Amino acid sequence: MDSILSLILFPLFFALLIAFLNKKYAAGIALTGSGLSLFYFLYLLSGFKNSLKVLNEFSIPWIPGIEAELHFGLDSLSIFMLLLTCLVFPIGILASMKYEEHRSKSYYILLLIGLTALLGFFSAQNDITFYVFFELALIPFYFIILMYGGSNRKKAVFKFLMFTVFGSFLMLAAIIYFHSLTGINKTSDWAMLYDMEISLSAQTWILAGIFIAFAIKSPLFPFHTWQADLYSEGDRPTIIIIAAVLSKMGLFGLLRFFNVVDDAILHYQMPLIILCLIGIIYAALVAWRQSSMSRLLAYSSLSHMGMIAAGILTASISGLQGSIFQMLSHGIVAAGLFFIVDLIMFRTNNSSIYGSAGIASTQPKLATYFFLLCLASVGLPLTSGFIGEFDILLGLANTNIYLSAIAGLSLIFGAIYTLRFYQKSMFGEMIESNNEWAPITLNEDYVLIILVILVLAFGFFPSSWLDLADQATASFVHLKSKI
Amino acid sequence: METASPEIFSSIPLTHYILLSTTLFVIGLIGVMVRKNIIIVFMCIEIMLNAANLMLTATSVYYNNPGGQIMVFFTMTVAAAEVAVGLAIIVMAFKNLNTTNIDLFNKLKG
Amino acid sequence: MLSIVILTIFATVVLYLGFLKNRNIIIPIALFAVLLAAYCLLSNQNLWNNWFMNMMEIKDSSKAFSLLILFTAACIIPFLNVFKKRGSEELADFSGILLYSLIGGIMMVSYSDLIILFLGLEILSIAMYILAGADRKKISSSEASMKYFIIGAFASAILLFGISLYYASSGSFRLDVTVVHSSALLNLSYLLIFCGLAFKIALVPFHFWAPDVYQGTPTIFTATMATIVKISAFGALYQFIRICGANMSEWLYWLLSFVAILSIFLANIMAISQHSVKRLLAYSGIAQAGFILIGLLQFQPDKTWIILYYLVAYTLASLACFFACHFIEVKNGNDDHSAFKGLYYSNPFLAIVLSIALISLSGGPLTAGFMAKLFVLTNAAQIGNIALVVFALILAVISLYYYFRIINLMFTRTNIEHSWQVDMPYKGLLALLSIGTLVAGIAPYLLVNLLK
Amino acid sequence: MIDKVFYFLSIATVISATLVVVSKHPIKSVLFLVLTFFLISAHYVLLNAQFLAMVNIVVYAGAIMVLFLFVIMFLNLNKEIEQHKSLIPWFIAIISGGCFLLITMSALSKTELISSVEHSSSLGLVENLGNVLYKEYLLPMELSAVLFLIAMAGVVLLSRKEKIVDTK
Amino acid sequence: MNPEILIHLIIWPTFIGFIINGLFGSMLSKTASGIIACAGPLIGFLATLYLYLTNPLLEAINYSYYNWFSIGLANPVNFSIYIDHLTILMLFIVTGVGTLIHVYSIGYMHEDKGFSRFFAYLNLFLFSMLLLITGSNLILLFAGWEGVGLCSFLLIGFWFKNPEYNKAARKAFVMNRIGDLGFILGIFLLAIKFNSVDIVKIQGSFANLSMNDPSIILITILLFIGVCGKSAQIPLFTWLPDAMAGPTPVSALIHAATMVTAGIYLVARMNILFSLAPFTLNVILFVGVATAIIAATIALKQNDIKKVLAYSTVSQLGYMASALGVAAYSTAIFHVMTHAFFKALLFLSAGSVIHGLHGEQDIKNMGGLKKKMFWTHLVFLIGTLAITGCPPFAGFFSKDEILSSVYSWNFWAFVGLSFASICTAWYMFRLYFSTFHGEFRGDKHVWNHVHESSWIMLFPLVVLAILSILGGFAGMPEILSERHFLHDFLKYNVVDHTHHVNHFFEYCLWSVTVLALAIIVWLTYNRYAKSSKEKFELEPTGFSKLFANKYYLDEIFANIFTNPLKRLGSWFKNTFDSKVIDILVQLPGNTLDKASIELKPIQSGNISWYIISILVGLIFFAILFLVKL
Repeated sequence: MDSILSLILFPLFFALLIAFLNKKYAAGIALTGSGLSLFYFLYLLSGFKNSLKVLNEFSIPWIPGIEAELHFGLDSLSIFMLLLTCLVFPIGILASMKYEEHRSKSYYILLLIGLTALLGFFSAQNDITFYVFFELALIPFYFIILMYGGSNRKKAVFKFLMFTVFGSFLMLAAIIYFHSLTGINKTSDWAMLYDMEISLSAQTWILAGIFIAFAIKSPLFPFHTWQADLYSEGDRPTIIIIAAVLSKMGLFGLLRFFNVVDDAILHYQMPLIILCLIGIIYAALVAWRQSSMSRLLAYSSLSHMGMIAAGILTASISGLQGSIFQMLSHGIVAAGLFFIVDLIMFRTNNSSIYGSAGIASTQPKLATYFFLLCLASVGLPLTSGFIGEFDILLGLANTNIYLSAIAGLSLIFGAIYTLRFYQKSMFGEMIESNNEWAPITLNEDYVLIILVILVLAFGFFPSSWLDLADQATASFVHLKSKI
Repeated sequence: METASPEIFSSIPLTHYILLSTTLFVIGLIGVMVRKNIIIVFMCIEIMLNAANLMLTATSVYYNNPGGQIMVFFTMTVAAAEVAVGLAIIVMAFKNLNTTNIDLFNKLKG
Repeated sequence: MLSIVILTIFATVVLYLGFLKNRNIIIPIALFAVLLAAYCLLSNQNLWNNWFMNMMEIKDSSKAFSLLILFTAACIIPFLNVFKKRGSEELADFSGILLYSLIGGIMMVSYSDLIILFLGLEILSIAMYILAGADRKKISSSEASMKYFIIGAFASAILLFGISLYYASSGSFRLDVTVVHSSALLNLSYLLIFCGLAFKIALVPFHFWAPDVYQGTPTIFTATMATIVKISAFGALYQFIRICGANMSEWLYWLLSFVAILSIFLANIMAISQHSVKRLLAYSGIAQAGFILIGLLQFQPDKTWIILYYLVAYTLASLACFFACHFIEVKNGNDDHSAFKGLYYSNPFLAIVLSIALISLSGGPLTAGFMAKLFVLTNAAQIGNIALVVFALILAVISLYYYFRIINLMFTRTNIEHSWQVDMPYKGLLALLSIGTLVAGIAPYLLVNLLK
Repeated sequence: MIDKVFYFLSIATVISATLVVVSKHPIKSVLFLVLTFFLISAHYVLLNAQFLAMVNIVVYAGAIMVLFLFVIMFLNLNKEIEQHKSLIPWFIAIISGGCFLLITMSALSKTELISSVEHSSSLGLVENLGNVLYKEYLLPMELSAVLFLIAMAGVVLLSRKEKIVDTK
Repeated sequence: MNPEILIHLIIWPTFIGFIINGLFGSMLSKTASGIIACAGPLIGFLATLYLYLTNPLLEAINYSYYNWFSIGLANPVNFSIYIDHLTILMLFIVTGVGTLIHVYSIGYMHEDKGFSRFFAYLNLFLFSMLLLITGSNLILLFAGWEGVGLCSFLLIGFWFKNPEYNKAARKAFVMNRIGDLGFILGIFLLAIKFNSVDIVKIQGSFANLSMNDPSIILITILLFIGVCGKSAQIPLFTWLPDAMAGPTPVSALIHAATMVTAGIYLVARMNILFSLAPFTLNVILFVGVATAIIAATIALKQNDIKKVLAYSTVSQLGYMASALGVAAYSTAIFHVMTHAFFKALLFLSAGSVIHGLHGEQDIKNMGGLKKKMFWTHLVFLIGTLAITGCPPFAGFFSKDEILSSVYSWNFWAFVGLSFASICTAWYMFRLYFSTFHGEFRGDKHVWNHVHESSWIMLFPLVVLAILSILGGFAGMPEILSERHFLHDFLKYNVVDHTHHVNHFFEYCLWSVTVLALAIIVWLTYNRYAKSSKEKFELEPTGFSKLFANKYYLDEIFANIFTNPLKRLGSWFKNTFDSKVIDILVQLPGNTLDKASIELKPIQSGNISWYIISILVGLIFFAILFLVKL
C-alpha cells in the first residue's frame, strides 16, 4: 500500500470511475480523486525520511532488450514536484468547475490521466521510465487543449506538440546513445547511471540532446514561441496546470540528468548560462509590453524558467538548491496567477490586462490575494519567491558576479511588468461593465487562501524544504564550491 | 537424339550467354521505359523474363544442374498466369479509360 | 504444410461456395479457414512437412511471420462484408483470392529456396493485382490495378533476373548453399533480389507505386497490401538476410541503412502535403518500413523479435487506421482528410481508436509503436550506428506533423455532426486492435515473450 | 562452327528484340516478339534443352502471344501508332540501360564462374526434367497450381460484369 | 523584564496591528482600528524605552527566532534580532516619530474610505522598518529593506484610482529595486568572501583586510548603489518627489522618519567596512554633495508645498550622505535624528495646511493662512527654522557638525554644501512666507472653509515642534559642551574618522549662518509675503526654468533608459519574437511543407517515370556498389 505505484494509479482509478458514471458526477469525482491523491501523497510524505535513499519504491521488469525496469520511487528531488503536482491538480479542476456544462467526461478523464502521467514522470527512477512518462504527459494535455481551447487553439497546440516532440525525440536519441555507450545491456536507476564514467565529448552530445529537449519543454529562450500562443489559446484551467507543473518538467529533467552530464555542463557552463540570461532579460522586456494577461504571464514564466535553468547550470550548491526550491515556489505562484487570470476572464471575457481595471475597489479580497502572489512572483523577501531567487543569484554570483548582476536585472524588470500588470488590471478607474461582477466564490476564495498561505509559509519557513533540496543536491557530486 | 556438342562448352563460355541475356534484359528494360502502349510495355517485360530464362537455361546446362531449367519452367508458368491476369486488367482498364496509353494512367498522383 | 493445405482446400471450397446463393456463410468459413490454419501452425502440426523437401522450412521465426500474416488476414476478412452487395460470386472470389494469397505470404516467409520465394511472391502479387482492381467500375481502382501490375511485373522481372544471377554465380537456388567466396556477381544478385523485395515492401526509391495504388485500391485491400504484403516481404527479406547475411558484403548494409533513411525522409516529407488519408498512410507505411529495415540491418538471431515486434505494432496500428478509413469512406464516399473533420463528435469511438493508432504510428509513449521504435533504435545504437538513430528520430518528428494533423481534424468541431456508430463486431475488432496496441506498449514483455 | 551459329543467333535475337521495342506498330512488335521467342528457343536447342525449347514455343509463341494478339485485336489497337514526341525518355532509358549492362559486365569480369566438371547430354530432356520436377520440385509444382487458380479466379472476377445485389 | 520579551514587544505589535487591520479592518470601527494601529508603534516605543532604561550600558542583544534558511550547505541565515546602541537610537526615532505620525493620521485620514487599509499599510511599513533596523544579518535587513519599499509602493499608490499615483508608486518601487539589486549583489559578495551574512560576524572579520582592497571597494560601491535607491541619492532620487502622490502622513513617514534614512543607517551599520574603502567614501561624498545642491536648487522653483518639502528631503539626504562620505557616521545619524523631527514636523504641518484647504497643495493658491491656522503656522515656522539651521534649533547642530566635518575633509565639498544650505534657507522661507503671510490667493469660497486642524493632528505637531527645538542638544559641538551625547552613545558601534576643526572656524561658520539667514529672511519676506498669484504663474526662464523642470532629469532618464527599453521590448514582442524567432524555428516546418509540395511532381502518376526512377535508383546503388567493391 505504501508503494508509490498506488499513488500513480490512484487517479486512473478515478478516471475509470468517471468513464462509467454519469456526466454530472464527473467534475466531483475528478476533484475527489485529485484531492485524495494530494492527501495520499501527504501521507507518503509524512513517512519520508531525509535520506539519500529512494523510498516507497516500485519496480518491475518492463522493457526487454534493454532490460529496462518500470521503476518509481520517492526521493528528495521528486517530492518537490510531486507535491506541486498533487497540489495544482485540484486547483485546476476547481477552476474548471465553473465551465462544467461545457466540459464532458473526457475532459476530466484526460486530466486524471495527465495527473497519472505527471506523477509517474516525477517519480520515475530510471531514464526510460522518465522518458516514457515525459512524453506521455504531453498527450492528455494536447487533447484537452485541442478540444476545449480558444479559437486559435489548433495552431497553438500543434506548435506545442511539434516543438515538444522534436525535443523529446532528441532526448530519446541522447538516452539511446547513452545506453549504447555504457555498453551494459541493462538500464538501471539514477544512482547507478550517475556513476557511469562518460567521456566529455560523449557527454557533450548527450547534453546537446537533453538540453534542447528540456529547453523546449520548459521553455527557455529561444525555444519559447509555442508557449505564449498556448497559454493564451489553451483551456484556462488546464493552463493553470501546464504553467505550474508542465513547465517544470524540463528543468526537473535537467536536474535528473545533471550528474550524467556534469562534466559537459561545467565545460559549457558559460555559454549556456548566458543563453539563459538573454532569455531572462528578453522575456522580461517582452512581458513588459504585453497587454494580454495570459501572454504576459507566459513571458513572465519564461523569464523565471530562465532564472531557474541558470541556477541549475551554475552547478553550485546554492544555485541547485535555489532552483529546486524555486521550481516549487514558481509552480505555486504561477498556479495562483493563472487561477486569478482565469477567474477574471471568466467574468470579463476579456483577455486584456485593462479589462478588469478598478476591480480592486469592489473586490478587495481578490486584489489582496493577487497582490501577494505578484509579490511572490517578483521575489519579495518573506514570500516563497525570494528564497529561490536569492539562492540562484547567489549561485550565479559565486560563478561570476557579472552574470549575477545581469540575472538580477530581472528583479527590476520583474517588478516593472508584474506591478504594471497588477495595477492595470486591478487599479484605476472602474470600467462600467464590471460593476456587476460576481464576487469571488467560496471555492475560489479557498483556493487563493491556500495558495497565499503556502506562498507565505514557504517564505517564512522554507528551511525544512531547503534541507530536502540540500539532500537532493548532495547527490550531485561534482560541485565545485560549498556555496 | 543428337547429343549436345561439348563443342559449345568449349567454344562459347558461359559469360557470353550471361551477356546475351543481360543485353536482352536491357533491351526489355529500355522498352518498358520508353514505350507508351501498355501492351507493348507488357511485351517488353516478357522479353525481360525471357532474358532471365535464357540465362537460367544456359547456366543450368553449363553447370549440369537441372534446377535452372525447372526454374524456367516455373517462370513460364508465372508468365502465363501474369499474362492472363495482366491482359484482363488491361482490358478492364481500357473499358474504363478507353486507352492503352500509359501516360494517361496518371489520375492518381501527388 | 498442413496449414497451406487447409488454406488451399478452403480457398477452393470458398470459390465454389460462390455458386450458392447464401452469402452469409462465405466469410465465416474463410475466417474459420484462417483460424484453423493458424491453429495448425501454432500447435506444431508436422503432418506432411516432409513435402517441403527442404525448400521451405517452418522455423520459429517463419512461424511467427506466418501467424502474423494469418492474424492480419483474420482481421481483414470480416470487412469483406462490404462486397456482399455485389453478390455471392464476387464475395466468394474475393475471399478465395485472399485466402490463396495467404499461401503466397506463408511461402515467402518460410522459403529456403528461391524458387519458392519467386512463386510465393507471384502468388501474392497476382492476387493483389486482382484485388486492387476490385472496384472495376472505378477509374481509380483500375488505374491502381494497372499501375501495380505493370510495376509489379517489372519488379518481378528484376527479381527473377537477380535470382538467375544468383543461380549463375552460386549454381543453386538454395539460400544455404555454401559459397566459397563472395563474388561481385553474387552481390549484384543480392542487390537485384533486394530490389525486388524492396518493391513489395515499398522502400524508396522503389515505392512510387505505393501511394497511387493505395489510394485507388478499395480500402480493405489497401489494408491487405499495407500489412500482409509488407509482412511477407519483410519475412522474405529477413529469411534472406538470416541465411545469406554472412556472404553479403559490408557495403550492402550501408546500402540498406541508406535506403532506410531515404525512405523515412522522403516518405515523411511527401506525406505532409497529402489530402487523401489512404495516400498518407501509404507514405507512412513507407516510413515505417524504413524503421523496420533499420531493425533488419544488423541481424542477430536472438533479436528476431525486434522486427516481429515492430511488424506487430505496425500491423495493429495500420489496420486500425485503414479500417477507420474504410468506415469513413463508406460514410462519406471519400477518404479526403476533411472527411475526418469532427469525427470525435460524431463517432467518438472511431476517433479514439484512430487516435491511438496514429499515436502508435508516430511512436507515442506507452503504445506498441513507441516500444517498437525503441527496440529498433537501441539495437542499432548498440551496434554503433548512433548517427542513424539520430537521423531516424529527427526524421520521425516530421511524421508527427501529418499524424497529428488528422487527430487535430478529428477533434475539431463542425457544424453538422450526425452521430453514427460502427457495427458491433467491428467495434469489438477495432477495440481489440487498440487494446492490443496499448497492452503491447504498456507491458511489452507479454508480447516479446510470445514472440521469443 | 557452333560458335558462329551462336553469334548469329545472338545477333539475330538482339536485333529482333530491339525491333520489338522500336516498332511503332503494335502488331509488328508482336510479330518480332514471336520471332525473338523462336530465336531463344533456338538457343535452347543449341544448349541441348529441347524440352524448354518446345515449351517455350508452345507457351510463349503459341499461347501467350496469341493472347496478346487477341487483346490487340479485341481492343482494336492495331491502328494505334505511338507518337514519339520526346527523345528524352529514350535518352535516359538508353543511358541507364547501358549502365546496367556495364555494371553486369564489370561484375561478371570480377567473378570467376564455377566451372562444371562434366556435362550430361540428357539433362534437358523431358524424362530427366520430369523426374526432377516430380521428385525434387514437387512442392513448387503443386504450389504453381495455386497460382493458376488465382489467375483463373482473378480473370473471371475482373471480366465479370459488376452487379449490385441488394443486401438482405 | 526579560529582554527577549522586550524584543517581541518591539517587533511584533506592528505586525499584529497589520494583521488585524488588514484582515478584519472592514469589521472594525475607525476608532478601533486607529487605536490598534497606534498601539503598535507605541508599544514598540515604550518597550525600547524600557529596554534602554533597564539596560543603560546596553550590551548588544542577539536573539534568534528560528533558522530561516541557509546559504549553501552550512551557513544558516537566522530570523534573528540584533539590538545595540545604533539600533536603539534608530528604534527611538522610528517608533517615536512613527507613533506620532500614526496619531496624526487618525485625524488626517478620518474621512477616507480606506481608513483601516491605510493603517494596515502603515503598520506593515513600520514592521518592515523595524525588521530593517533590528535584523541581525544582511538578508533579514534586506527583507525589511524590500518591505519598506513595498509599503511605500502601497502607500504612494494608496488612492489607486488615479493612474498618475499608480505610476508614481511603481516608479518608487522600481527605482528602489534598482538600488536593491546593487545591495543584494553586495550581500552576495560579502557572503562569498566572508562566508557569512551576519553583520556582527562580518564586521568581526575585517581585521586582516587592507585598505582599498578592490573587492571591498566593489562591495561598498554595490551597497552604496542600494543606498542611492533607498535614500534617494543621485541618480536614483527622482522617485521621491513623485512619491508625494500618497497621503501626507505617508510622505512624512517615508521621507522624514524612516524609509529614506534606511540607506544612511545601512552605511552607518557597516561603517567599519566603508572605512576600509576611502575610494567609496569619496564617491559617497561627491554624490552626497551633488544631491544636496541639485535637490536644493530644484526646490527653489517648486510651487507644490509637498514637492518643495520632498526636494528639501533629498537635499538633506545629500547632507547625510556627505557626512557618511567623510566617515562621520554618527554625525550622519545625528542629522537623521534631527531631520526626522523637523521634516516630520514640516510634512505634518503641510498636511495640516492641505487638510485645512481641502486638498489644495499649490502655494500659489495659498497665503495669509496665519490668520486662520495659528498653531500650524507656528509649528511650521519652528520646522523652517530648524531645517534652515537657525541656532539653537535642532537642525543647526547637526548641520553645523556636518559642515565642519566636511570642511576638514574637503574644502570644495564644504563650499557646495554651504551653497545648498543657502538655497535651503531661501526655499524654506519662500514656502513659509508665501503660505502663511500676505493675502489669500485662492478661491474665496475655500477661504471661508479654511479651519485649523483637530487636536489629534495638532498634538503630534506640537510634540514634534518641541523635539525640533530641543533635539539638537543631544549633540552639542565641542565649544559648547564637553560631552557629545550622541557620539558617546554610538561609539560602541560606530567608529568615526573625523578630524577636529578649530574653534575659530566654528565661530565664523555660526556667525555667517546667522547673518545669511537674516538676509534671506528679509529678502524672501519682501519677495514672497505679498506676492500675487500671477507671479507664481510666471513662466520661468534661464536657470529657473532648469530648476523648475528638475534639470529635466525625468526626461533624461526616460529617454536614456525607459523609452529605449520599452521600444526594445515592443520590438522584441512585435518583431523579434513573432518574426525572427518564430520564423526561424518554424523554418524547418515551413521548408518541409514547401518541400512536400515541391516534391509532389516526382510522384507524377506516370508509370514510365516510376519505372525510370526505380531503375535509376537501382543503377545508382549498383554503381556505388561497384565503386566500393
